[in-house]
Amino acid sequence: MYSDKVIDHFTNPRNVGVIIDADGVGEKVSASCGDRMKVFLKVVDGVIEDLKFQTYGCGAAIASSSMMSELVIGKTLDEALALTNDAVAEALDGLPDPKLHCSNLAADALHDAIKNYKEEGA
Amino acid sequence: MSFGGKEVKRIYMDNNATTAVRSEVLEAMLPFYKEQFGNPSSIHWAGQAVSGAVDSARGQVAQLINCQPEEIIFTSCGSEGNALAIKGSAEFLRSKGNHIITTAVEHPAVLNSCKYLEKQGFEVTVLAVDSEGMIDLAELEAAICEQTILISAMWGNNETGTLFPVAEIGAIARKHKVRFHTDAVQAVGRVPVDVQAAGVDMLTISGHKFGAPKGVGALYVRKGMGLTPLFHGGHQERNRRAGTHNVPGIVGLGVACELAITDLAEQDGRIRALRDRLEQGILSRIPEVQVNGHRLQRLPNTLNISFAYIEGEAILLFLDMKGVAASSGSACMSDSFGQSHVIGAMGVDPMMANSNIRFGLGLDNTEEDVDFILEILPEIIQKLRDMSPFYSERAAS
Amino acid sequence: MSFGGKEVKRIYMDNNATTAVRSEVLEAMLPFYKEQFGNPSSIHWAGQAVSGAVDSARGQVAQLINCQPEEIIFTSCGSEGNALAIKGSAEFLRSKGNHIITTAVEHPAVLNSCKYLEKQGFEVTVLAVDSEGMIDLAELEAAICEQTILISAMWGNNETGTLFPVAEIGAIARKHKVRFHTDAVQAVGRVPVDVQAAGVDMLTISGHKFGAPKGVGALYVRKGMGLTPLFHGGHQERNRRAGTHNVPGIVGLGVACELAITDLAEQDGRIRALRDRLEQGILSRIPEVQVNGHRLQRLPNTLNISFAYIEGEAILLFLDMKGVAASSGSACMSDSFGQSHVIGAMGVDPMMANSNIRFGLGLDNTEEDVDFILEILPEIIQKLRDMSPFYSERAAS
Ligand SMILES: Cc1ncc(COP(=O)(O)O)c(C=O)c1O
Ligand SMILES: Cc1ncc(COP(=O)(O)O)c(C=O)c1O
Ligand code: FES
Ligand code: FES
Repeated sequence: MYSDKVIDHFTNPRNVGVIIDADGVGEKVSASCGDRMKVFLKVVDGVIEDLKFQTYGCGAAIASSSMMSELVIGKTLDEALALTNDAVAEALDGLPDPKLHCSNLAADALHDAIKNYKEEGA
Repeated sequence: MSFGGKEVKRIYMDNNATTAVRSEVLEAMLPFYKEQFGNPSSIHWAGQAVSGAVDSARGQVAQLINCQPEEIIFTSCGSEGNALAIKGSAEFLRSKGNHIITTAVEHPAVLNSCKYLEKQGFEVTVLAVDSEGMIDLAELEAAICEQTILISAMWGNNETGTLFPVAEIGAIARKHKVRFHTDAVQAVGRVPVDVQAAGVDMLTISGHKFGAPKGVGALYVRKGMGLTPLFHGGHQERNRRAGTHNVPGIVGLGVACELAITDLAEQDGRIRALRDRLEQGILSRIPEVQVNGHRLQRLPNTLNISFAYIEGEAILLFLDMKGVAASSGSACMSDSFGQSHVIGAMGVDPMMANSNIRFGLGLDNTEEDVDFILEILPEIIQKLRDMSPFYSERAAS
Repeated sequence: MSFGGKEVKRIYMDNNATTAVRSEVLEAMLPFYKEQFGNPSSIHWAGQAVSGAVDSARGQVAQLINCQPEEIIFTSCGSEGNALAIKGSAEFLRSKGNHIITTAVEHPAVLNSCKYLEKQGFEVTVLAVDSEGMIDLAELEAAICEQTILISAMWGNNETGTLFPVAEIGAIARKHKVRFHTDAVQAVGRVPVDVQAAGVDMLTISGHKFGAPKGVGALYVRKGMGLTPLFHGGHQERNRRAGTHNVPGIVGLGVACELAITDLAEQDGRIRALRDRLEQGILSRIPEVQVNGHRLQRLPNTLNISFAYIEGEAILLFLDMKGVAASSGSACMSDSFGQSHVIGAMGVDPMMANSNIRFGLGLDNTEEDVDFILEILPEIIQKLRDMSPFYSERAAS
């Protein structure tokens, strides 16, 4: 059902955790399933230097969170804002149709964290 | 099976979703594919060689549930049985009334048949359940009106194992002269099922839930109860279900029913003990868990248990990687979003509702299997809790 | 088999009633009973191991009839497929119209589904057939009106083997934007079936008519065509047919479809030649016989033939005693009283109509089988004629 990549990221999720003094914190709750993700950002010179996440969700949600963290650490905020849920799903070698929505959780929580960072920074 | 090169032991604990076909069952079926392959409706040697086999199987099914052979209609699955019982009765009895009573925790095959009938102008009362998944008999009786033609209430719940008080429901139905159907797909082969003692008028059986193959089931219909068929055509099953008989499947169902008669003791004894060991073991090893369903009135093989702060599918995946097959309520992938309607109807706290895992034990399970799960589960739960925002927030608070 | 102590050779020539499961089919099915027994809807190893098998089988069925895999709905038999297609379409399209066109020679699964719909307020036009069992296309087109939502006309007739001009019917249906269902239960595996070339919107398949087991079938439904389901509940088959998949049966159906692709040449060649040898042999050896059905547009394996002055069941019994399994029209014992509706619709002289015998040849039949029948049949017929008052009266006159 799930690709090897999904299973890998689900079993050994990268960057799980909390950043106590995060520069930006974002959150998303899925309307369709109630699953929830929290993202913590450390930003230096407009670049995401560190990111941690917590996810309450299914296998696809956890793997998407992990993959998202790998995709954006070291990227600029603008690059991170351009990250779509499709890109996350693609990087995982795809998700089963009924699980596509789970990748939204990661992209949306990330974008929320960046928005909050920018608002607080401003 | 291997994950990352490591061989893992396979433990199947999803017997409420489906079971392996039993050796005795398969052996009995095999001659009916290539050698005795005739159509039992044919009058020649090829047909006559198998028509006796269909008759015997009918007798075996009838004996398990204590009815007459001619009260058994062979079907292709539990969903067909439920659709035939509910839609077939509703259509047949339409001139008598248009009201149907069912419960909030029925299988979708029942609930969606009722929803279909609502669109056809029937009225459906869906009885609520309490936190243990039990209906209120007074509420049931109060729901019966002049127009009531059918009560459909399951024998054993597929998600929680909760057993309805079928005999009491039967008595109420009889008192008010309302037809009573019960979906006994999970009960048959696991607990004693006697249609006379329970006062049941129609009862659904699905073979693959107790060692017969997929693709065969049966519907008991009390003598004299009319039914509009779903399949029209040939005269099979006394004009109530057209279609060439699935002879090997029917033979297999018969044998599974015969085996079930003697296996009931093992279900009530060894399987129940294993289930209780699993339940007690989890409760003693893992904090903040909750057993769903009725503690006493429950299928002996079923444990439905929730783990706070985490999500069920993730638990299942980790279990799967360790070779353990369990499920979260329904076997349906598409049902895995959001919360189970059964757990929802019981008013379970959403934090608990999304993490319910169903262990459905079977004849093949051993104490070792249970102990292996007890060994690996605490770590899995902790790993997922460590990832969950709810858990750290709770710990922090 | 022995009668009165004498061993007799068994010749099975009732392949239109049902067929033996082919060795390759059974072999492919066997792993799915005890080893790969999971529910394909389950997400764990036991489920995932089999969901691929269901997908492959869907592809194999689709390839045989030239459609997309997702256009295949797995069912339990031909009768279910016909009921789902006809009742499911009628209900779904009710707001568009209430008129259905079918033919007088359809299988009872079709005719009785239509009769059921008549009681629900639908209008049904039943097209007549000529003496060869053929419909008149002009009559079909003339029957179409504003209210027409469905044409159901079979591909190959189960009693006579007559093949309807499916592509022409499809063209008329398309021209008038009417949905076209065809019962291809007898055609699939015997003649090339291409739903695109034939312009068919829905097509019924039954596994046990061509080497797959009893208890499995398929319904092709063209993409975009809505259908009200018969079984409600789980999300199987894209919500069009609930119920746990009959995995071994589905796997077997897939393999039978794959084998059928290459077997069509044998059907058109060797089987047709055997059938023609049987037909010519009977015609040349026995006087006052009549072949029923279309001489050219006919299933290659089917011979329906009548013997004046005598009754069909008696012929069948004598054949049976010699080890030959054939039938008289329908496999249904209860249908054997009185005259077949197919033969009746063709206006066959009642003296001939009551004695029609159907030989349905199959892959296992040999020239020896045919010659054996040609050897014993004249004697059987003469013996019965010698008993018949009609024969002596005729001989006297
Ligand atoms: C033309 C035709 N349609 C439908 C059926 C019904 O198929 P089944 O017996 O698989 O339900 C048959 C077989 O009896 C048939 O010959
Ligand atoms: C209680 C109950 N009813 C009905 C069904 C449907 O049975 P089947 O899958 O054989 O159609 C199931 C199994 O999923 C069940 O557990
Ligand atoms: S099901 Fe909720 S995120 Fe996957
Ligand atoms: S006398 Fe037996 S069927 Fe007519």
